Formats: sequence, C-alpha cells, structure tokens
Amino acid sequence: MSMANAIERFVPDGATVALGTALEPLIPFAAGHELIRQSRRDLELVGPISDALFDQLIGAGCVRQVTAAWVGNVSEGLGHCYRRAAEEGVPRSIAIHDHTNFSIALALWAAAWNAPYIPTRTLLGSDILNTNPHLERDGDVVRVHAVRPDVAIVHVQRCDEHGHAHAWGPLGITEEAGLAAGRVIISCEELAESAPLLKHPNRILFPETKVVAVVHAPGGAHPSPVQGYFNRDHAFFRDYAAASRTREGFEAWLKRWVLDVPDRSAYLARIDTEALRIRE
Amino acid sequence: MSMANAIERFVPDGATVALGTALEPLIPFAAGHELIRQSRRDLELVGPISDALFDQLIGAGCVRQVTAAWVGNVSEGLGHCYRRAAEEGVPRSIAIHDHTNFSIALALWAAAWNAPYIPTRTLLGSDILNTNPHLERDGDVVRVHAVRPDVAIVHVQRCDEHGHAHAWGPLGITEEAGLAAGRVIISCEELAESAPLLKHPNRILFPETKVVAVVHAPGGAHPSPVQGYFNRDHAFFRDYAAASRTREGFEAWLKRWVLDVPDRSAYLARIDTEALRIRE
Amino acid sequence: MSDFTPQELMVAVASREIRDGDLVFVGMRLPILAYAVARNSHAPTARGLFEVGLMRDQPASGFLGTMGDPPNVAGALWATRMSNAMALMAQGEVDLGFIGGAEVDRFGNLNTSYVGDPKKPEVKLPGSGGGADIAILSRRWVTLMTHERRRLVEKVSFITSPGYGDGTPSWRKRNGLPGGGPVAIITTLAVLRFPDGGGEAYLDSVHPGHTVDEVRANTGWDLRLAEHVSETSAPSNAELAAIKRFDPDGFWTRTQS
Amino acid sequence: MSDFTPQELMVAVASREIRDGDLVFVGMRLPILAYAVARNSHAPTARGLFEVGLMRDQPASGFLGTMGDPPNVAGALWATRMSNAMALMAQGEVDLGFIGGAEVDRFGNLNTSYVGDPKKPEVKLPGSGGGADIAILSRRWVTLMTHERRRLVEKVSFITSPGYGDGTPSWRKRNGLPGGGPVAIITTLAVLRFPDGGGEAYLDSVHPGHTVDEVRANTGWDLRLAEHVSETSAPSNAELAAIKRFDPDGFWTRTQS
Repeated sequence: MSMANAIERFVPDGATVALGTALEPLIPFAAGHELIRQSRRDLELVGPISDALFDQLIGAGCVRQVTAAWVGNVSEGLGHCYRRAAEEGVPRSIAIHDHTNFSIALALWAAAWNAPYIPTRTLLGSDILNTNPHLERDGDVVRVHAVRPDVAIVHVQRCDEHGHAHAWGPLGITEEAGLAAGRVIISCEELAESAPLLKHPNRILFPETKVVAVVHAPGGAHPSPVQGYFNRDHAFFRDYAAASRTREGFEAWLKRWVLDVPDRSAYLARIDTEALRIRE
Repeated sequence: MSMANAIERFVPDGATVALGTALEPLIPFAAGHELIRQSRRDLELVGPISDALFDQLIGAGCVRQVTAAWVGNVSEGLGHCYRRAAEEGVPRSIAIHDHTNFSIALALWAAAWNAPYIPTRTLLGSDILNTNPHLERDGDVVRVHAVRPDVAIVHVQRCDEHGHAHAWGPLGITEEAGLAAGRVIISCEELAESAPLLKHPNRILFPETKVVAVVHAPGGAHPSPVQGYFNRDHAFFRDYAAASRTREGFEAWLKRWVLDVPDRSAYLARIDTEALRIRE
Repeated sequence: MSDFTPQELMVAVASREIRDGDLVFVGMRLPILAYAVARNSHAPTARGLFEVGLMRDQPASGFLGTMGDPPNVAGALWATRMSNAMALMAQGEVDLGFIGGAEVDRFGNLNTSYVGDPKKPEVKLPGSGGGADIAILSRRWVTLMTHERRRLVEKVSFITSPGYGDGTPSWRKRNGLPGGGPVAIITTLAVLRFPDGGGEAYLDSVHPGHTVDEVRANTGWDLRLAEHVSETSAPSNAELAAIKRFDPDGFWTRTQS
Repeated sequence: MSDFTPQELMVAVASREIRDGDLVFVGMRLPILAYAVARNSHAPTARGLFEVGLMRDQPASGFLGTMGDPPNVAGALWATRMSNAMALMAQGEVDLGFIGGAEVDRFGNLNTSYVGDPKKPEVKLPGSGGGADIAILSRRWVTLMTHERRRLVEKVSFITSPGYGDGTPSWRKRNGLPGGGPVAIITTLAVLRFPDGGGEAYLDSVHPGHTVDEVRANTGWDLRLAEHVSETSAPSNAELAAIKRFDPDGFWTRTQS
C-alpha cells in the first residue's frame, strides 16, 4: 500500500495517533509528512519523547492535543513550533497532557490490558499531576489512566505484506503502543517474504490482527536512525532547529521538505543517504 | 555453576520461587528435583499453570504455599499430590492463593514496576475473589496485588556465563517473573559464548543484573519440551500420573527419579533422549 | 454410529462453533482439534490464539499433547508473552473461547477449583488456568464435558469461570463482566445452548444413539428443552478425516474415557 | 584553565559521581560522556541503563548524538522496552541518575515544563521525558546546567522533577517518593551539593578561574556555602583524553554554549 493510501484510509481527522514510539530511532517521518500533506486536522499525538516530528506536525497545524513526555529536538533542545503553539496559539492552540516516559508507557499498557489505569509511585511530588487530568493522586500512588490510540504508526526494519514485522534496537514503548492501539500502520525499510520472518515468531512485533496497512518506505525514518540501516542525521536536526526558530523559517522549511515534495522518494533524492548508511 | 550449588546458595527455605513460567515448555525440572534432593522446605511456589513440577514439589513436602492459576498434569489432568495436600494435608497442608493465568501475569508486572497492584476486569464474578486475599474487588475492577518472587528459576535454550539468555517459543510469564524476582537462576541447554548472544541484544531475556547463577543443564527441562531441542515426553507425564495416584506410588516414583539420582546426568541416562530430540 | 467416538463427535460439534474469520482462544485438549478441523473446512481464515503465547493460522502439522508443544510453534504468526495474548482478549478481540470444565451448572457457571469447602475441599481441582479469563473476557465461549450427573449440577459450589451467575437478567452486565458469556455446553451425550442474552441452558440436540430421557437422567437439574430438540449431526467424513490427521493415534479422541 | 571547556569540566565532575559497580541511568548529552569517562577510569564495573531501552557495560565506541543512536546498540547487554528499564529503577536498582534541567531551585526541584502559568506559559519547555521518573525513583541523582540567575532560581514555578520539595525535613518521605533525591548540581561555574538527608543546596566547590562571589551573583537565591568551599579539580589529562575519544568533534563539549 502507498503511504498516501494508508494515511488516507486509516488516519481520519481527529484521530489519536501514536508516533515515535521507539524514542530517538525509527521515527516514522515519512508517515508524519504525509499527514501534513493531507492536511490532517485535530489529531491527538501520543508518544514518549518525539524527536522533531511532533514539532513539525504541530507547526503544520495538524494537532489538537499532545499526550507525551517530551516534545522537542533531542540533540538541539527546544521545539520551536511546540513553543509557538503553547505560548501564542500559533498556528493554533493545543491542549497538552504532560506525562513522564514511564507514565506514558504505563498508560499504554493499561489500554492494552483494558485496565482503567495503572497505579505507580512515579509522578509523586511532581506538578505534572496538577496539569494532566488523566493522572490522579490516590493516597500514596498515582493512577495513570489508560491512553488508547486509534492508530499507532511504526517504522520497522522488515515486514511482510501481512504485517509480520521484525524491528530491533531499543524499542521504547512500541510494543505497548501497538497493542493498545485500535490499529497499526507499519512502514518498513524492507518489504520481505513471510517465510524468513515467520521462522522467528518470537521476533514478530505485533499480532497480524492489529495491522491494517504495511507501507514499503525505505528511508522513511530519516533523519532518525534505523538500526542496521541508517545512522542519525544530526546535521538535519540542527538545520531544522535553526530554520524553525521563526514561523517564517518553519514555513519555508515545511514547503521545501514536505509540501512541495510529492512523496518520499522525491524527499530522499535530496539527501545524501549513502553517507548515513550503516555498512556492517 | 552446578545446579546443586545454585540451589544451595540462592534458594533458602521459605523462599518464594517462580517456576514453570513458560507454561508447558521449558519447565526447569532439573532445578525442581534439586530442590527436592536438598529437602528445601516452606517454599511458596509461583507460576501460571505448572505441568507436574509443582505437584512433585508439593508431594515431596517442600511447599508451604502455592500462588498459581493451575496445578496438575496438562495432558493427564489432576495433580494427585496437590489433591492429597489440599484435601488431606499429606504430606503437609498447604495454603493456596488461586489466580487466573492473566491475573498471575498482572501480579508479576505489578511487582516488576513496583506498583502495589494492577486493576483488571478479569476475575469479576469468579469465586476466586473470595479465596485469595490478594485479589480485591474495588468497584467495577479487581485489584491484583503484586507478587514478588525471591527467585525465578528459568530454563532457556542458550545462555552465557554472565546470564545473557536467549529463549524462544512461547514464553508465558517468563519475562515478568524474571523482572519481578529479586534474582534469577538460569539453567540452559547450551552454555554459549557471549559474542553471538550479544549480537542480538533484543533477544536477551533479562538484564544481567538480575541473574545470580547460570547452570549448564542440557535436558534440564525433561519431560517438558524445549523448542528446537526436545519434544515433550507425553508418556513420561502419563506414567507419572499413574504412579502418583497413590502416596506410595508417588514415593516410589520420587525415589527412583529424584532421591536416588545424584544429578541430572544420571537421570538422563535412564531416558531415551534421542527419541525426543528435535532434528531440524 | 460406532463409526465415531463421542470425543470425535464433540470435536466436530465444537469445530462448527468456529465461524470463518473468528479469532479463537484455543483451550487444551479437544478444542485444539476442533480448531484444526474448522480451519480445514468452513473457517479457512480463522486464527487461533493460545494463552501460552502463540497466534497461528494453519493448525500445527504434528500431534499436540499441549498447546506449548514444538509443532505448535513452527509456523506460528506470533510467539509472545501470555499477557499479550490476554491483552487481545481483554480488548474484546477474541470472538470465541473454549474452556474445559469439571462441573457446570444450569447457568453455565464452571467449577474447576474446589468440590466442597475450599478450606477443606473434598476434591481439589487444578484451578482456573486461563478459564476464568476466557469466561469473563471473550465475546462468546463454549465448554466441553463428559455428561454425568455429578458434572452437570444444579448449582456449582464454587464459580471458577462465570457463566450467567445466578441466572437473573443482565447478571454479567451488572457485575461488570465485559464478555458475552457461554453459548453452548458440548457433552458426550448432547449439546446444550443458552438463550440469546444468556440465562438458563436448554437441550438443543441429542447425539445420535442417545435419547432426551437419557440426557435428562444424566443431568443434575430439571433440564429445559428446545422447542424442537434435534439430533446432533454426526461428524462428516471430512471432519473425521481431519480429526484423524491431527490426532493420528487417537490420543485425545480414541483412548480417553 | 583554557585547556578545557566548562563542558569538559562538567563531564569530568559528573563522571566522578559514578561509583564503581553503580547501575547508572544515563541521561542525554553530557551524562553520556560522563558515563563513558567513568567506565574508562574509576568505575570499570559500572553499568549504564538508557531509558530508550538499553543496558551497556562498555561505552559505545562511536559518537552518540542521542542514546538511541546505532553505536549505542552495538555491544549492548540488553535491548528492550523502556518500561523494562523503568522497572529496574522503580525497584530501586538504579544507583545514580542524571537529569538535564532548565531551571533548578535551592531545594533541587527541576522545572523542564513551563515558565509562567502552564495555561498560558511564557516559555513551553520540552517536558519531563524520563526526568521526573529519575528524580522520584533513582537512589540518588545529579543535574547539570548552565549557571545563570534565570536558571538557578529561588523557587521554580513548576516542579517537573522533584528534589526536596519545600525543603522541610522528610518532604520526600512524607510524599511517598521512593528514591533518595538529588546529591549535586553541576554547573558551568561550580558544584552545589546537598546535606545528607536532603534539604537546601550549598556551594561545595568553584570551578578553576571563577570565584565564590561570581557564583553567588549568578544564583537566584542567597546561596549557602560549605564550611570550606574548595576549587573543583580540573579534568585530568586522562579524563580529557577520554572525552576527546567519545566526543571527537566536540559536538557536546566544544561547540555548545
């Protein structure tokens, strides 16, 4: 399935979408950019940290709410679009449900198991309790209420057309996000035959019953790293940070790297992917 | 480390021990038999289902309490030693904390995350709620209180001497049992070099900080199956069920297969392991 | 009649409960065969979920003594933790579950824990395993059992896996049970079913060679009858062939009582 | 003096906080280098736990822009889910954590969320990440920060990652926080420490080339002094060599402000 098709069919306006679930690696930038190109609106983004992708979606006006532990640019610091939205309502105001990394994982496990919440001692003493209504003090614990994404979008190394994915490297909250989600969209470096993947059923990431779309999107995580395939493009993150410092700079960046780009191959044609490729 | 050594050093009388965490496969019978030979007493056994090993430990008088979803003989039915202990206090009476398969998993995840409990809708309407004080009705959910084993004993396919284990096939509650436990003892089919294991860090079962002993125990899960190595010895389970129907029969079985057997190699010398071996 | 054993008939009947496309939480023993039979006939896109931590489409090609046997892993679509399999069921994604029962009552409640006082039981049964989870969380479920008065009882002394509780309307809903409850009790003599929305079991069909009177005499309560009690359809040749393929030595269907 | 940058000194000081055998929850940026330096000198059996879902012994052999970069995975002892790494910390198995801070106050509370009213913030900071988890759950922790009056403030307006709260005795215990709290604030000018059992930060050492007055002038509260304020030990040649090895282009220690 094409990315355009997958996004069009399975991510409606208003959807709650988990993205960037492996933290710094395997961020589905290709899918995120397609959400922007299709002018998706009123999304709720769910994730742990998000290395620049949430910032881009917010800047593009796609986002109604952020439910996350951290939004910015990991090697550079602040997320400038996130700041503008939160501070000035530009391009629109957003609701923010702050989490910690641990609490967003627990919120997704709660949803995966259909538990209303999971109690924890993390968050005790933090003012995050005062700003996120889904984190509730209960005696000597905090109830972390379930967060159930409508869809989780996950980039992996290998997948067959039925959704049997192998991913490796640190996986953050990928497993619980996929299980908690109503459905999963997978983008992959390699679209593989089923047999070699099923030979190692322990490495299959999700049950095929959750996966609604598999998109062959090599380089689809750029500029984030993909274990075994690509290193992180630190300079690209640095350039994005510099460009997005102003609203005008962001808009120019978005035009150049997303809006005027028909699809991922056109994007990749502008990147020296060979310099980033991991050779083992 | 020898199994005798590992059990002697790391499983004291009175310990709470998780065993048989992968359900039917990978049951650490060699470790269990060593517990019996060393006359360990007052153990609390923790597990999901337990295919005959719990029954043997109970019959040998090692057990004070069972915290499990099911105790018997999977292909044959009832656990006769379990019945005698529960019904007649023979060889001693035992406390029983009934669980479901799901709830024992949640109890271990709660312990792993140091959460006091995890709320769930399973168990609603079941009388198990009335007999296990660690399952507590709370409005429209049940609080499954944390179960923290002192030690988890796990049989795996491959492990290095530092505790980096690869296990495959269905794993039941193995991961959460090991994370919840204070320490982990691993018995393995193959004691392997570190490098090939660490080449796939995603497949490492536990952090090395949890593992206190690694025992090379090929065939240590017999008569339970080991993916890639041994099929299940159905006849052995059948013979055990028949023998253990009476107390005398069980004692004769125990003498023959455990007490009069110095170690696992002597035990295996009596089994046609070649007939069970998986050749791929 | 003597072309098939009661177990073979039970497997065939159980397999017919599986609808094409179902995600089936496959229990131990006969349901493993029922899944294999259904997958090879009328339910070619069903999937099996095994609590040990497996999802499959094709049934295992070798004999299974337990769901955790190596042939059940070969070709699996997912080998994982039990709690992940339970997650799907907790989300309502399991269409049909199978539970083995030691005792069942007229409202479909199962006891697999204690006969007599739990503090001093007459019989200590193995316990729930995943039974209570299936009973509470799956969309619909079926139990298989030897038909004896001591097993089909007026009221189980201990509810391990709840059916429709005390049989009052909406008992499951009032008690917060998310799943739909039992739809059939498949025994060695007959098939009992439940009315839509649950309640008390009734006799729906009697296996070939048996009679309504015989069934009622072996049931521990005054068994209601369907308006038209039919004869259970015998296993077809195709069903018997499939059973033979997956239980070649009759471990489950020829040697069990 | 000009042989090293403030960042190199901070890394060296941070690395000395790591004790041999520690399980270290390694934060982003300078702590990644601090772990590498410590592991190569006085803490050869320390282990690093990274919230992205990694455990390591040897530091990564290549440059890391983030903890999730491929060189940090090569040779890892465990690649797993974040919640598994958090599990170890929740159990009290993490000896030392590092947290980056935007603002800190005299009681070691960190704000990385909002400057001003959270409903209409003057500055929206990125948020907790794992910071609050480390602050609450690790046995002891350290923060690193540029030393400016606007960062070291009398009272943070929003506590993202709690230190010693309002500074009253046993504040953490009374509020149920399992971990021990902050032990040091390492800045571009100085090292602040906390009394045993927690409370208010005091100036323990001033970096070479700086003065107590300068530190106090750049601190947003009336900073207490240790009985003997010492000079922070400069990075040794070995420490500088290690830093150079793990940050060859000075990405973290030469080009940052």
